[in-house]
Amino acid sequence: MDSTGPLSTDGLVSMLTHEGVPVEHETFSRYVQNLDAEELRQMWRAMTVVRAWDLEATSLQRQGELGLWVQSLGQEGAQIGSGRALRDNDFVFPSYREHGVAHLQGVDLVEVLRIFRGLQHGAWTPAEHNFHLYTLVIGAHSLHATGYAMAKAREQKANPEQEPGAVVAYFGDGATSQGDVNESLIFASVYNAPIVFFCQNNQYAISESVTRQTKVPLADRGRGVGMPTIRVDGNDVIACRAVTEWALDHARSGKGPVFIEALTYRMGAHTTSDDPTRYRDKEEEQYWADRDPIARLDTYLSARGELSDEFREDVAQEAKALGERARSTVKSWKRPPLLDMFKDVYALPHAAVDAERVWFERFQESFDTEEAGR
Amino acid sequence: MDSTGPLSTDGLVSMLTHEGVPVEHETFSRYVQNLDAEELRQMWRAMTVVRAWDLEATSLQRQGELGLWVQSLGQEGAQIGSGRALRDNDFVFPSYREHGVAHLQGVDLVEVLRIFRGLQHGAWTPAEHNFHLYTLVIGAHSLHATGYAMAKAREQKANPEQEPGAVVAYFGDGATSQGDVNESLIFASVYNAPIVFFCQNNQYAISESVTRQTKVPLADRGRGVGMPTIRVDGNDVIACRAVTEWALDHARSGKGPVFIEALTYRMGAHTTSDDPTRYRDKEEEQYWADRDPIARLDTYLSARGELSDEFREDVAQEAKALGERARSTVKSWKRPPLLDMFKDVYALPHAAVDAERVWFERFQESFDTEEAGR
Amino acid sequence: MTTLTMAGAINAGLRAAMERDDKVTLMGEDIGKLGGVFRVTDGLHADFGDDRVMDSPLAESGIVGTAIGMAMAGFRPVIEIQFDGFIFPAYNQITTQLAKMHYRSRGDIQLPVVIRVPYAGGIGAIEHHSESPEALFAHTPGLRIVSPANPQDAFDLMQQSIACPDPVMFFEPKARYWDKGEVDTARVAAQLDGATGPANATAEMGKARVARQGSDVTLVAYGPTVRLALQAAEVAAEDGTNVEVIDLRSISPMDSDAVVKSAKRTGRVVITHEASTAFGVGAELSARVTEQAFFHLHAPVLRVGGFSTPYPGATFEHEFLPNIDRVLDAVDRVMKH
Amino acid sequence: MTTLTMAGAINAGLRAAMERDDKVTLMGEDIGKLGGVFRVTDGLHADFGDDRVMDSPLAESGIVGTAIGMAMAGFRPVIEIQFDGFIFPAYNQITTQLAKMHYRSRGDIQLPVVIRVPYAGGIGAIEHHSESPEALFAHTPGLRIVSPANPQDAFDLMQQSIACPDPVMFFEPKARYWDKGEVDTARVAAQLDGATGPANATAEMGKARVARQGSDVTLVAYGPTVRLALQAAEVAAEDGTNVEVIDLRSISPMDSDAVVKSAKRTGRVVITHEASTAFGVGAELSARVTEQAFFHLHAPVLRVGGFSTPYPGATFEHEFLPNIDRVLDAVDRVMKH
Ligand SMILES: Cc1ncc(C[n+]2csc(CCOP(=O)(O)OP(=O)(O)O)c2C)c(N)n1
Ligand SMILES: Cc1ncc(C[n+]2csc(CCOP(=O)(O)OP(=O)(O)O)c2C)c(N)n1
Ligand SMILES: [Mg+2]
Ligand SMILES: [Mg+2]
Repeated sequence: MDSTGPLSTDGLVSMLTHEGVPVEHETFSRYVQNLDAEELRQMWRAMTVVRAWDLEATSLQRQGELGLWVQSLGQEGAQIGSGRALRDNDFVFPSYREHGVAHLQGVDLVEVLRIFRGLQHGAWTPAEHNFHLYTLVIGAHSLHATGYAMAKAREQKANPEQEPGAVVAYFGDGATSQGDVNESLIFASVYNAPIVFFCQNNQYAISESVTRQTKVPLADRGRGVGMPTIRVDGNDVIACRAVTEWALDHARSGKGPVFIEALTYRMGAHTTSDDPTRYRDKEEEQYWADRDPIARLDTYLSARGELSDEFREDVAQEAKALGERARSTVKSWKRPPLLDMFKDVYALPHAAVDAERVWFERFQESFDTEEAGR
Repeated sequence: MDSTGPLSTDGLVSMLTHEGVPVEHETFSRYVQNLDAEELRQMWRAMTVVRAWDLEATSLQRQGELGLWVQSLGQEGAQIGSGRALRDNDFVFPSYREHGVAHLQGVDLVEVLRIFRGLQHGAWTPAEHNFHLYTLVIGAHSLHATGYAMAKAREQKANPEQEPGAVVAYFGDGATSQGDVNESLIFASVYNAPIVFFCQNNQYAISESVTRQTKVPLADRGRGVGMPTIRVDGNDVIACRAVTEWALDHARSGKGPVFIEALTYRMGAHTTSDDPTRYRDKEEEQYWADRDPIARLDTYLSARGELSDEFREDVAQEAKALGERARSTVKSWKRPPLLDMFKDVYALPHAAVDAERVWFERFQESFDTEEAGR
Repeated sequence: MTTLTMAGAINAGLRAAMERDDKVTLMGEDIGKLGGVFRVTDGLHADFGDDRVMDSPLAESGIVGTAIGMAMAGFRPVIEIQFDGFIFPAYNQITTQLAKMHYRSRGDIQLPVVIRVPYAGGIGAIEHHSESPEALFAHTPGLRIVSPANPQDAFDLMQQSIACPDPVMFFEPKARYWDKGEVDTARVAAQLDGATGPANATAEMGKARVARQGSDVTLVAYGPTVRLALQAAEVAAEDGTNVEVIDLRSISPMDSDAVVKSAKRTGRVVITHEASTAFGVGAELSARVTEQAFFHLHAPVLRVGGFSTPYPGATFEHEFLPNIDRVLDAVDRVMKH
Repeated sequence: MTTLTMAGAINAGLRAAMERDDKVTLMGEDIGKLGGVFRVTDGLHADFGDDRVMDSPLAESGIVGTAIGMAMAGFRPVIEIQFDGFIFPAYNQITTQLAKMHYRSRGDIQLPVVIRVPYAGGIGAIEHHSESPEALFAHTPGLRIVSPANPQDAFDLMQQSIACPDPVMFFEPKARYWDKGEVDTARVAAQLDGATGPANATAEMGKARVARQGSDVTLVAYGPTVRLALQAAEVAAEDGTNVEVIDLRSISPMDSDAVVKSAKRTGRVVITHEASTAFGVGAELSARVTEQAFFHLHAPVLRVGGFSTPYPGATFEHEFLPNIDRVLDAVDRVMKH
């Protein structure tokens, strides 16, 4: 690979080679030196469950139970690594592919399917999980995250005794081209907001290679506004955890924003509507399959005898149960009452919506009456 | 001054100290080594005429002949230095303050006043001067410039025998925060467009100090997308010329875009509607008055006996004549026919505009008829 | 009662809201030391400091986007867009995020963001500084849109908008900034006290106002054209035509009931706004009035607005904008039936 | 005559224009190797290469903004916005630059840019993928806006739009992409030959089409609702109501003359579009028809559109969108008078 381009591995923080061999990192190793085997197993568990989940949801889509599914396949290292660095006072703004982080934040993944079954646009209460809704307009949420972080800084200034928190904004390689993402870096930097920009460079924006968004590593975008930047091997869950711990510490302690680029790979299609055979080849897919984030932690833990069959079985059961619950639950969802369509456009009454709801209600009734009259 | 912030003088390319003493620059001096005294005098002339012009237009505004004037006062070094580096095949996209560059490109500055007298929005034919119209929506033109450069690259690929040209996009420090400017850097870099981004950091966006746009030198924005960046003393006309020559060469020869930040100072108000006493102090203004771009070239040339009284007089006459022509011309402009309002909304007929024009014509005639009938 | 200009009334309304609730935070370009290019925020930075009155980077999408984030975290941002013509970089944030978040979150997330926009023409400005983009927002459910026409409404609507849990676009007719009027500064404060204050305020915000009573023609205006409508009514009165002037005050919701009620009495309706007539607010009002009062109308609803051209050079603005001649012409035309 | 889907017809129209003029250049997200998410540009990258079919960075403002620059330099960019809901980041470039450049430059600068937008609903998609934002552009002078309803119009309008010297927004009803129809591929080519080709093409682009003749009610539709209108007309015919269906084809200019002419015959008008009724295209048409045919109307003009809510979850879309029941209800209501 080119040593200066967006896929360069120069300066990539790595702590576990793709063969599962641990490596020390001068700056960041100390952020993970206290992780015991149990914690590593929990990361393995989360990655494994989320992957199984992803395949389950994909097959639900194939069976026609979902209109669409967006896979996180292959990005479990970046998501679980960064997600496990979060603390109670942190708040996450995901894009739409962060099922791994959602899971860690306690969002019920089954509920997420309501979105993809076309029942509603949001499917959890952000404040309950410190996890904002998925945002489909690329990059738009990066500004919300920045504003939220600006507010957090003000809150903390007003209540210095409070445990500080930070914000993490997730977005993809494609998103870095949007004006909004660039503006969010600028605002965050100028207002010294406690935010970590976590860019999962999965090398594709649908069909477009990351080379359509940049000629240099995406982490340089952070340099353009003078914020610390880190490039990390996104398929190395331990390294992702370490750099995110560092970045969150940095942000929480009032030192301002950090930009992290996690170099990973979208192992699946963009969504279930996509056909990657049109734009990439098997060799490339194989190259990255050999760098699977779960496999390498598996190798590492297995080599140390830390993944018992019992534990594996337990995790497999958890995944299976989740899948079964998904299948039965999804099919049980009824279409909500039609009048729900008019709910929550505004927090308080609005004449136009109200008038239309009333009209619609009568209109629907007229059919019932007609039918009754027959 | 802070050595890392946006006003740091670290790495600022300079060839003439503010006392008018020449300094060598390792990389860039050779781009101006062939400038003879005559050429330097021409730069002095242009700066001097444009400054006089600016004061004249300001006073026309004060007298009520113009609705508004936007001064270029203090930025003559950056504008004339960069502008004199342009060749016939280059094309400029200005913001709204580049009267100096307009003058060099052969735009009649008197005509420019039509805009500020409220007669029309554009006042010259861009293709005649390789100088696009002023764009008032901050940053929007940076994308036009990039697209124009992309087109130029294609043309040159198709006609390799043609003399290559490049594009220069001018914008201010404030503009660097706009999504559009950031997207233009990205597009230019990804498509390797022959364009030079020339940012005049005049330290203010209306009342806001540049520290509201960035914590680091603005030139770093270029680094964020991996393009060569240069910071230059914007009040040093020779250095501005040198770096722009270099950058245009770079762009014209197919090596891609360059970002130049010229550190200068807006010596006047933002516009004639502005009141800088609300947000900055006399000391600061004095500090920069001592670094006046014209004075330093004047000192340099005078010390070498290159500015004769006769030449000065000649330039003064040119400026005076321009001012006089402005005064008499502006007052002679008649309000255009009212129907002009409906012209050029579309290149070809459009039913809505046509119907309204016809209605309006009849409506106006009805008054004439009424009056005639009295 | 005190006498205030409209700019002064907005300033006072902002100040009152900031004193009432320390989550009210202003953000925008040049609103700090400069007090905004129209001085509407004059003195607020000095009194409330950097954290409450924030000069922002020059990026409208950034302003709206970060205001959304701040609102999610419990703040009540009031942001200024410097001029009408510069709101478009923020259009995506307003249309896809601000307007839809409450719906998307099924009521979990309220975004009490107020977007102040000095708008409309008549001040002899250069391009982009005289536009009336309100219709470009009115089609998007989830936003409320108001536009005051006098200092009292400016003062009241500002505080009501800030108290409202929904996003509000607050269009300020810049040519009227210096118009003076008597302002009762106590009434809204009383309204906002108590648990149902915001609900009452929001309901009131959506109501039109009869600015002048009349029986022959209903002349509807809002923001900058209300003064024009009142002037036209005076002139028409001299010719014996009794014009009722309705100031809409709110564009979303639009109080078409008030107009329909009046139309049923007068049988004739004229609407005037500065925005281009075609696809403007008047189109919707015309359609609704016709739907609901068709059999009471003596004449078709007429519209008097800007032409279907970009806002022209200032030298043309008197003729481009609805002016008294054009309004009276429309009044004459409906009176013919 | 050949049989094509609408997507295929647009593809063929693009190809024909690219063959005709090598300045025609496509740009957008995923339009290259992938052929666009709807495969509308399928095969064009393979045949015309990287320089004519350009995958762009993921930034809509950048796409429109650089297309403007390319057009200034003599190119004819045809750009794709991936979905309706993602056009808003480009709103500033479209509204303040693309639409106004010709006026600003007093005719010196033509911007023959075509913006293709797959739009409207009915495909069971997630948020932002089913919207109808056309009214948000129709209020801005300087843009032309068309929307084909069948393969023939798609093929013709595409080439006419590219030949037109003004910017054109080309709204493609995505739910109709797979509808098939007969297409005459020769007529437009002949029209475009000769010096006045673009002028003729532009004039034709702005014209409505009578999709079905009738005498009782004028039912107006465009893009995705034309098929619905025709279906409703069939059902109404069974009840003895003779519905004339007009396919507007163009929204700017809007051929209201054609509608007024029909309305003067039928005395009854119903308009249907997917966009929210309030402040939509139907409002303008209703207002114009009423202004111009008031004394011929037996009933008020009625509108059947989306509701004043954000586009809801797909499970609701059949009821959110105008459907045959709602259209027939409106037809019944106007027939009561
Ligand atoms: C503003 C906007 N434009 C276009 C789209 C359509 N779209 C959806 S996902 C996507 C690619 C995103 O790529 P990236 O940011 O790398 O994220 P990834 O999907 O790879 O996680 C595009 C173009 C969109 N959702 N929003
Ligand atoms: C999109 C947009 N927002 C706001 C404005 C109002 N405005 C005009 S000039 C200006 C400041 C520009 O600062 P800078 O880019 O530094 O250029 P300078 O005026 O200093 O040359 C602002 C905010 C505008 N013209 N366009
Ligand atoms: Mg990606
Ligand atoms: Mg500046």
